[in-house]
Amino acid sequence: MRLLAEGLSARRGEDLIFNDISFALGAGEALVVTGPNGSGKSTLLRVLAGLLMAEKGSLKLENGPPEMRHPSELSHYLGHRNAMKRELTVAENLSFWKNFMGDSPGGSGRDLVEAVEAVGLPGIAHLPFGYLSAGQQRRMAMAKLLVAYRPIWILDEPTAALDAGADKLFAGLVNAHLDQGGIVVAATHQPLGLDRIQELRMTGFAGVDGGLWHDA
Amino acid sequence: MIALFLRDLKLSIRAGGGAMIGVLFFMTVVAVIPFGVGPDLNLLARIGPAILWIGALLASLLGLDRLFQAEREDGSLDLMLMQETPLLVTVFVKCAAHWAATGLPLVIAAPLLGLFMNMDELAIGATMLTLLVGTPAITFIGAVGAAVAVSLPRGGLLVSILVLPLAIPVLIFGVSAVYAAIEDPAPFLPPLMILMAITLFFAVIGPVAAAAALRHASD
Amino acid sequence: MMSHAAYVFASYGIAILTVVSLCLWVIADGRARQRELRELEASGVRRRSAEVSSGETR
Amino acid sequence: MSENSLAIRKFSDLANPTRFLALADRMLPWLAALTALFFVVGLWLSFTTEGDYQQGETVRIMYVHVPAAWLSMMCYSVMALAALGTLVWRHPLADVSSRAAAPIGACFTFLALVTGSLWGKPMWGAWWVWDARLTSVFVLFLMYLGLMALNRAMDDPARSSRVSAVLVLVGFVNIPIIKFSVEWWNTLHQPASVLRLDGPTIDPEFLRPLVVMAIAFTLLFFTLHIAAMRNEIWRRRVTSLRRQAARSAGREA
Repeated sequence: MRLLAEGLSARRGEDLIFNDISFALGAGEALVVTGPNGSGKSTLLRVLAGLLMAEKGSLKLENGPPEMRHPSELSHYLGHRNAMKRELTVAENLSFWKNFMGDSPGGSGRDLVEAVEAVGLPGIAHLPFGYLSAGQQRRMAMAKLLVAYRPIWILDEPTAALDAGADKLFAGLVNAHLDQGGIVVAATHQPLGLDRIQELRMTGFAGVDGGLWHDA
Repeated sequence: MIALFLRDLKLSIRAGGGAMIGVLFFMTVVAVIPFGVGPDLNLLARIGPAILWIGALLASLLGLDRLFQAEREDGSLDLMLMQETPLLVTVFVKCAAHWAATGLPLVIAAPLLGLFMNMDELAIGATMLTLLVGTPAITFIGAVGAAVAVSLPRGGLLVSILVLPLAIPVLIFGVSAVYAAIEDPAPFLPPLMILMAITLFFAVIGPVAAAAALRHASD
Repeated sequence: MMSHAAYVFASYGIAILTVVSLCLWVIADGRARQRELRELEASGVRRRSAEVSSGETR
Repeated sequence: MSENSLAIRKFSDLANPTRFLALADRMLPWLAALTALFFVVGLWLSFTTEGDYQQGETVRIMYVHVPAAWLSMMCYSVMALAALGTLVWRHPLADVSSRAAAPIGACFTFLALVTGSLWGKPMWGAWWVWDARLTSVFVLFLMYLGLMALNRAMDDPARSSRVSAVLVLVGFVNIPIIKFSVEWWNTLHQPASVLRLDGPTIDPEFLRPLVVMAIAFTLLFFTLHIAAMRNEIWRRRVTSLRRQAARSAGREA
């Protein structure tokens, strides 16, 4: 399996956020996207997740399952928000996503109990999600990556609100995923401590192209 | 999909109590009318079906703006957009859950309020039947408005403004079916059939339009 | 004058039904809360008053 | 934050809830037994006494209707007192009491409304008329439901107790309106006949079952209220234990 991006560029509203980004990721490889605030890391990840249309360029998955329409169907996206309901218990949240997402071909999601243990918070899955602290909530959102199998993980600032111990635990999860032949794209300020990574440094730029309403 | 249905039902029953507030609003609106028009029982019996329908229409619009906004705020909407299951199926199931949590209680509460309006048994039965058939249409139309207004900070009022004009046909045929049932010469079935057709039509159009709006609102 | 017996029995029936279901709800609610308390205690969480704490500052 | 933790500390240090639980455990069986006894006697009396020459058999509905209506008002008064306790003395049990009473009050009000319209249909020929007494009781019913919805919507009791107490007190204006509506306005509903300054005006034949049933309903209310308060205390313990569990889970890991 290979994730190929060719000449991607994207706009938000009128502004061109980035231009002509290309990379190729094979199975078991990770891409770390770095760069200052506002350089378009999040936008790039949202384009990869199929949540934003790319202005130009293409995103392809080689050797993927034939009936797939967009790589996003084989991806997990962990954005700034955790996509969990405060009113429901952690277990209810996770089992909902497990059932709703299902497994991609080529793997199977882990059991709920296992996933909660893997993020280091066993025994509190019966609590409402809203009772947890910000760091615990983030870790439970990572458990969501484990309960439904997806070969591609797209992570936006995954370690925000996590302490050093949790950082390491998370790096372990990502490494295990890569060992199984997964692909990881992560935007982060912190070093994730991963081997086998490519780095994409986004610089951000101001107005190469002034947009539709100006003369180029 | 059943998981999504059950989750939405749970959410509406848990804290927040969206389901109960809808019924409460319905009861309050209907209870206020006699103060406005006076306690003339004959008059109330005559306008009862219309009052019930308008109350149900307003009550079912009440929680609609949160249908997608809550999902968007905590990021769940992003994940729903990414899945292999077509978005319009997701929207349809969400609408169904919303109707079961807010529309169905209205239908169940309607007979009680019918008694307050001094309506006879036939009128109450007809109102209940038309509400059962017609309120899903309001939910499906509302889903379009909710999807359009999903990224707006104060979308609640806007959803009502967008949706109310579209819901007028439902109101017309719902009320006229009830009056057809009460007053002898007019046939009951044609307006009911039209109401059913409207519901089915919006059950198809609503999710398609809402899904399209959600795709483009995601940013 | 037994013509209205149906109304009498209906009102007594509804009254009994309401009262009994209210009682059952209260009992069931109590049972559920006690079960939750037992589960929490089984999983090792203890009440603050029963906790011999040294690090509690609040 | 400091106020919040202070409230929690008071809650656990005063040990009032604990003492209340012990008391409730001892009282509830007796209260329940007494309630059952009064209900047996009350039901027996209400089916053996003679019917009214004017109202016929339907007078028996009164033996349920009047106590239920009386309780719907008493329950709200209890809630108003509790609300005062919350606002003035900040007593932690006051909010528990007010919260526990709302569903019970709603049930009794519902009962009063239903039995009332079951009486009204044969007597007045309509299930419902919009007269002052009936309307104000219906408003009371809506207020109970609204309070229940408010209590559910705010899951943090420390914050919501003050707010709902204010609402309860504002809503209390409805109680005198209900009580005196039959005198202030010319209504279809008959005026008070039991609780009057110049003594009851109804025949002792009807008064006996009515009083027994009223006592039975009042006892029932107190039994249910104490049990519901106990549930509410347990509910809050579960909540605080869960929050504690969530806090300690991170520290151990």
